[in-house]
Amino acid sequence: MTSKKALATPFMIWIVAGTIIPIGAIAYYGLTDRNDRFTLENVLAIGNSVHLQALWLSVLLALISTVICFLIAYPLAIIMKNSNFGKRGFMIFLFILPMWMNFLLRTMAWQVLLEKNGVINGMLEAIGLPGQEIINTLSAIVLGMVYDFLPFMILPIYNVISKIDDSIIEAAYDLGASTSEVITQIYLPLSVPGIVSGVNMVFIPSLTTFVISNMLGGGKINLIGNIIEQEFTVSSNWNLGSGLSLVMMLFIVVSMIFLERFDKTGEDSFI
Amino acid sequence: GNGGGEKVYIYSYGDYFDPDLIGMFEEETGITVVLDTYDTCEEMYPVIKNNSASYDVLCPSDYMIERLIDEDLLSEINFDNVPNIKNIGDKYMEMSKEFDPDNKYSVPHTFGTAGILYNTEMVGDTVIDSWEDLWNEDFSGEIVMQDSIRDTFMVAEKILGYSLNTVDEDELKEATELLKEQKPLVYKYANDSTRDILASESAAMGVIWNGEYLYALELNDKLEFVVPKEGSQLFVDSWVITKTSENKENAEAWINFMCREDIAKQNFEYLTYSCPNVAAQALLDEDVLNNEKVFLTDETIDNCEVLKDLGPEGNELYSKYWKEFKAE
Amino acid sequence: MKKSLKFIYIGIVALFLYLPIIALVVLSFNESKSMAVFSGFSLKWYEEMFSNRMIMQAVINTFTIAITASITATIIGTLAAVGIDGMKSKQQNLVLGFNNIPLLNADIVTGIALLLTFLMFGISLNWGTVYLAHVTFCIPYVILSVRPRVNKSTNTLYEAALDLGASRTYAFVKVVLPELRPGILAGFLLAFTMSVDDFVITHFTRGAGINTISTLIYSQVKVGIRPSLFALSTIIFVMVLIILLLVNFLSKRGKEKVIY
Amino acid sequence: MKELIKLEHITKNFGNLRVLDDFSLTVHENEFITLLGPSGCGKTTILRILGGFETADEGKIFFEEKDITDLPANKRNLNTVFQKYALFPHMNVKANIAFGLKINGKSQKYIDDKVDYALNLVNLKGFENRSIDKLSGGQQQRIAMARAIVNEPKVLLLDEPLGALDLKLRQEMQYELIRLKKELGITFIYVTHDQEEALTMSDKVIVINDGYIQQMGTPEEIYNEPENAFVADFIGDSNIIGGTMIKDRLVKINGHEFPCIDEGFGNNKLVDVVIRPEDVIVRERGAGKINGTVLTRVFIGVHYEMLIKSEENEYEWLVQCYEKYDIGEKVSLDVIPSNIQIMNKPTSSDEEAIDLDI
Amino acid sequence: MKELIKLEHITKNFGNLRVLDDFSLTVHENEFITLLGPSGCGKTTILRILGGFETADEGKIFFEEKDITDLPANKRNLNTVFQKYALFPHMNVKANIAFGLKINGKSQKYIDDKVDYALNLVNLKGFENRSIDKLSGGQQQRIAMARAIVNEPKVLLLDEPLGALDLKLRQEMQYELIRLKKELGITFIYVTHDQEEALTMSDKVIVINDGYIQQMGTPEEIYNEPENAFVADFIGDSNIIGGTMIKDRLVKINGHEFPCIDEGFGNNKLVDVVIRPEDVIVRERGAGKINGTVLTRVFIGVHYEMLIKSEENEYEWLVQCYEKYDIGEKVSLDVIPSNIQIMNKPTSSDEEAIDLDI
Ligand SMILES: Nc1ncnc2c1ncn2[C@@H]1O[C@H](COP(=O)(O)OP(=O)(O)OP(=O)(O)O)[C@@H](O)[C@H]1O
Ligand SMILES: Nc1ncnc2c1ncn2[C@@H]1O[C@H](COP(=O)(O)OP(=O)(O)OP(=O)(O)O)[C@@H](O)[C@H]1O
Ligand SMILES: [Mg+2]
Ligand SMILES: [Mg+2]
Repeated sequence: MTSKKALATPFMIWIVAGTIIPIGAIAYYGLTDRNDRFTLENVLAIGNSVHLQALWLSVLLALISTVICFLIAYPLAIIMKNSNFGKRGFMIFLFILPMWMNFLLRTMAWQVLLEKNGVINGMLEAIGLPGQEIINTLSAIVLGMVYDFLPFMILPIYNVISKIDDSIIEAAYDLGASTSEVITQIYLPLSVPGIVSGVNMVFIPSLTTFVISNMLGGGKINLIGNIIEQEFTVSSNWNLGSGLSLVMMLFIVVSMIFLERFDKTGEDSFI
Repeated sequence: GNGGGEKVYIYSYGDYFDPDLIGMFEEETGITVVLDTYDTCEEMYPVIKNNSASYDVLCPSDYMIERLIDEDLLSEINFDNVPNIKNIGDKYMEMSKEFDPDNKYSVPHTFGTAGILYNTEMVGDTVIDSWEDLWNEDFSGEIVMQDSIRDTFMVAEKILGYSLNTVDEDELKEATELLKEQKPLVYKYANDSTRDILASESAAMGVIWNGEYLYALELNDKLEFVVPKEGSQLFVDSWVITKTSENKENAEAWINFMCREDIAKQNFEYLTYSCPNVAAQALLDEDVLNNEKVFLTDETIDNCEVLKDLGPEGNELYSKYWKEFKAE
Repeated sequence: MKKSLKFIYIGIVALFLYLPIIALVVLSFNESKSMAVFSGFSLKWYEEMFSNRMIMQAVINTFTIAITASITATIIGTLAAVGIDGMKSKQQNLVLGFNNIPLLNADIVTGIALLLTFLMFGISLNWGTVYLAHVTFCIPYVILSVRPRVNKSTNTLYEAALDLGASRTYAFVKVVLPELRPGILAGFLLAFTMSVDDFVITHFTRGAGINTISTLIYSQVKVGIRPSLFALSTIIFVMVLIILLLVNFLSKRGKEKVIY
Repeated sequence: MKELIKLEHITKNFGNLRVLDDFSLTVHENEFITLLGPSGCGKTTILRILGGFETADEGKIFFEEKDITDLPANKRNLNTVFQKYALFPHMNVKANIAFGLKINGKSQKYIDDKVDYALNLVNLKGFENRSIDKLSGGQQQRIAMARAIVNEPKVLLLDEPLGALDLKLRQEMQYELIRLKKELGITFIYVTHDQEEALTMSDKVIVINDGYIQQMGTPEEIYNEPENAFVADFIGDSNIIGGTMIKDRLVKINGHEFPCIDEGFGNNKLVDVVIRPEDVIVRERGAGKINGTVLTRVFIGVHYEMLIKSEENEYEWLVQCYEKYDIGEKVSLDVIPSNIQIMNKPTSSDEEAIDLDI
Repeated sequence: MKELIKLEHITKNFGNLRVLDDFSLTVHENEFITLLGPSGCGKTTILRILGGFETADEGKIFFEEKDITDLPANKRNLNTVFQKYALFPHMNVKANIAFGLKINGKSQKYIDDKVDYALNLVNLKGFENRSIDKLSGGQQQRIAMARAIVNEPKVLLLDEPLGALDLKLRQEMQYELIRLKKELGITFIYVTHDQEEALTMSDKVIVINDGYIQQMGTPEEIYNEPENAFVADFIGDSNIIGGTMIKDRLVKINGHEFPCIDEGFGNNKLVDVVIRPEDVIVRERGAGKINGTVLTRVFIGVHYEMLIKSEENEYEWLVQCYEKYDIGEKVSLDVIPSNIQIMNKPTSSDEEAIDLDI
């Protein structure tokens, strides 16, 4: 039916106006200098040691938080799958609800909680443990990333895991597999699409955040996101900012390739 | 009521005047106020430069005003519409000439200086009177610095005895090294929240505007403020009107309103930043007026320097070293 | 895993997620303006919140943008989900690839890209630009939610309606749409949530005086957030909680599951 | 009987795959026609072309002598009962049935009466307000029928309407369908790959393979006189054995001569011989022509089914009978002449398919 | 035969629903046992309790006289073939079959050999590297069998393994399963709701309804001598008629007296009489006891099935025979004594179910 395809027309227009042209705009700014002359300088600026360092740190922190999110989310998803049906809806609800408290505020709340004389240290001291100096360090940023993006790991993984037929799991037990063998040999390979999309949903925002590092890093830590943001707001060098953004898009291309490989339909993955 | 849809778009530092004033202004004039705020002038600049959003009135700091004037982004104020300009002290109009040579573009809103706010109990016997005290390793992890290019570099430049407005790359490099050296000791680079951090005793000392002092004292009476002996930055934040303003008369009405003595007084009481409105000063308590941490002595003022715009190359240079220092 | 162990695990994760929220709720009742000290119970921030026009305006902006943008996105996305189903698989992959871009793209890059586009075309930033930006990043969520429901059975139902004499439009509206409803609803809610929660893209595309709750909060982050914003968030949070509970309760009675 | 539908030289390709090749078929008024064939042979495609959901690449369709080749689905005076019912899940039973009537702008009174009538017809009175997901498979099936029937189509197309039901229910519904067909007096074009179903229900069976018509006739004709090995094999478990036609009415199988009733194959021609399992007579050793040994035996409800291995040439005969023989028992087999069906051996695979043009 | 499995007094509730009530069963070595019953009667639940996927609320399970009631699934020496195969979709055929062997730490050589052997057994040699989604239903079925078999379980549990296949394939797989069972010599516990399947394949059939055993016996016993109306009706289309036992070996049906072979019901007692459709003999009018008129007739492949309405009391007899009678034709019906099956009328619904404890 050809008329069916026509229904996508508004969307196609929107893709052009809202995705393709803006990417073109970024490419234009990124590949020109202040005087509109073509240059690769802004893109190559990623090689500048300051930028490289920020990028390296960003990648590192994003990796760490992605791994932590995965380690938290995976067992949770399995537990959620196996809990009985009534509770299942409740649990998704439980993990989505926090998204309704503004994320800037939630992140900021960690400032309050982690402050040297803050709530958590207060509680630790009350039970006789030494206070922790987390705030304004890399750990605080990782914590913020894990906190903000954890639901984006939980949901896609849960989504895929919940669709694994119970009888497949039972078949594995039936053939003598122990629980850990079931997890490594059945659950894990079968939930790869969910993991890939969860990893994407956590890694990319972590990699490019500037808000979390601003709020929990005490202004001491510059991630690549902060640098791009500062080029736009503080330094007013939009060309450089765009050039660096173009570099960031490379990561997105990579993750799209991953998605393409593991999640052909695009159906199973998100929410 | 917003009679006839009259509006004025204001873009200022966050929490920089008493919000009640908006209601009063609207009541009196029938002009609706639309307020937007920024953290640093650097954040405001591209918005105005690209005219990506159209504001009428801004309240930037000295050096930024200079830059805006240079780049022809401001329009001259019609002082016929701002009769209350008379309330602003001559001394302050004189100061303004540093960045607005003919007093044509700006009307001062606040002025002040940066200093060190510290917790008398936590610093103990140590005398705090120099910027170098912020490099004291005894207070490692208890020092709060500003998180704003020019204000942060200022501290290092003052210690090194350079001008705040230096564009000498070697001098800047030196300052950067100094700041990097201090970085491990710093608890946090913050702006106005320095006040809260000190009030909660999460840190022992921090760089802050003298205008915050009174308010900080309310939260924690162990706090003390000093303007270091090396001298400091003198800032003047003034109202200006954008070139592209579509509501220029409303903007002038707003400025005029803010210059009225009762309004300026009310605002001072809310904000506690020194006000250049002499008519308002006259209405204040003696204690406050004589508190030299609030209303600086001439001696202090003379020891301070006003920030100047550095031009595109200068800005780029600062930006470059700022990133380098942050990347450490 | 033992049952109790499971509960402890879920409990710890939940605590981690809710701790900051609890802190915010508590602080919204704090007498003092400073977040550092709890100096006594007070409702004054709730009063201030209601009387502060900037906050109210931000609330209005947030929700008008979220509602209009997510409705627009839902319409475009739903049509697209059906339309994509009618494409050949190569074309489908291409279109879905583009659909993924705003999803995968860093918010900051999306925001900047849109900002640059608006400026290049001389569009002054205002409410409308935020709206357009939000529609852009909402559409992919709608498509992702609706597409799995567009399958063979919807196609058969559509044909069954034609078979019974319905026109194409009638069949689409009366048969296909209701069939897609759960997906559409989920997509709408997801888009709505994302829109309300968005900061970065709004930050780059908003015009003079167009604050949403997020940008208002961000503008106060460095200055020190006034607790009236905590009060606001607490109220929104509690309202959403109640609405979701009600929806779930009602739909359970109607035997239709809305997870979220 | 009047001609109602005529498919003429229909050809249909999906990409490189030719699903229908020059397919022609005439359906008369009030017939119960069944299209029978293995999965993938193109049955659904024929129905979809008839229903207007697929366009033929070549060929024409006539309905009461009018060319309807290009008429869209919603304008054709025939209704389809889909394989998985395709009931509208968000409407209740009544709204489902009334759907077509509403679209045609019938009055509420008319709709109410018609729905009542249809529910009565399918024995589901009182189900008006049930929601679809509260119905069993068989009930859904009947509602799908009712929904199609109320529009008073001249022809009802049914695509494996019973495929998803279990055995017991399937049998019940078969009776139901035959009854409905009789009461309504309309034409049914029925698709199935279940040979038993086809034989039970139809006036005329059309056996299709690879988009060609293999044979067409009454159930008895198809069952008793399959025209080629494909039909014989597909229609039921058969013993298909190579044989030699000695002369008219005499065929040699397994080295034994059997009288039969077929003529005209020529003398000493190689042929295929079809003998149904239930037509093989098992006798005590010596009392029949072919000697064999019982290999397996299962009880399948009504009778026993056995494999009996011929001692002469190892051929394993499939045999059904009421008596119980033990495994290993030595028996003899016989067949009466009228139960021997002779077929030409196909000389090429192309010839195997007989393209009928009626 | 040695006792292999013993279920003793198993009770299982789901919430308020009692699915199994004091259920006991003994399975001997090398039996092919079929659990047969309508949907929802608890068949799967029994298998799941045996497999260790569900725990019984009460009762004990013994395996070779050891109590395995609390042994987890992965420690039991029995394997399940799941209704929808439950093959691991991310592994190829070989990896699926090798799964259990790998887990048990067998050597690669042993695994290779075993997989080869199993594939050979299920006639799928050369399929090692196929991915699961490239297999047809029947092939998947066989792989599921192979996967279970390689572990050399003492018992194989099969939960409607053929339910998803179509008729033709189902029949083929039935033969395949019987063959496998014979070659392997292990115990099969087989679940189905298809009576034909149960009769065809099993050594012993256990008819279950509502969690109770209704009857247990060889297929012939179950079919020919159903112990109650439920079994009679469930096992095949039957004529179940109220009658009166005049005295031993004489029953009155439709007002006519018939000699029969049952005794011990007492004199003039009301009973249920079961007569299979194929056991009703159709004669010319006058040649039999009951007069009737042919109502409907369908050809169902092997024979004709007719409804014949008794003229005395309107009862509609279901009759199968090879001869063709026309609709409306007046005939007479007869039955030979050994084909008349007498059953007690249930006095309460509770008594209808016979709880066997073997
Ligand atoms: N839309 C399509 N695109 C490509 N190939 C198709 C399409 N529809 C059907 N086919 C192919 O055409 C052939 C005939 O399909 P059809 O559905 O008519 O078979 P069928 O006889 O109805 O089989 P079944 O009994 O399995 O329903 C099959 O090989 C099928 O794969
Ligand atoms: N996990 C469960 N929770 C609640 N009820 C259940 C559960 N599993 C089964 N039941 C109920 O127990 C009864 C018996 O179920 P079971 O699956 O054993 O039936 P079955 O005989 O296998 O039926 P079928 O032939 O349909 O597979 C049914 O009424 C079913 O609804
Ligand atoms: Mg088909
Ligand atoms: Mg079952």
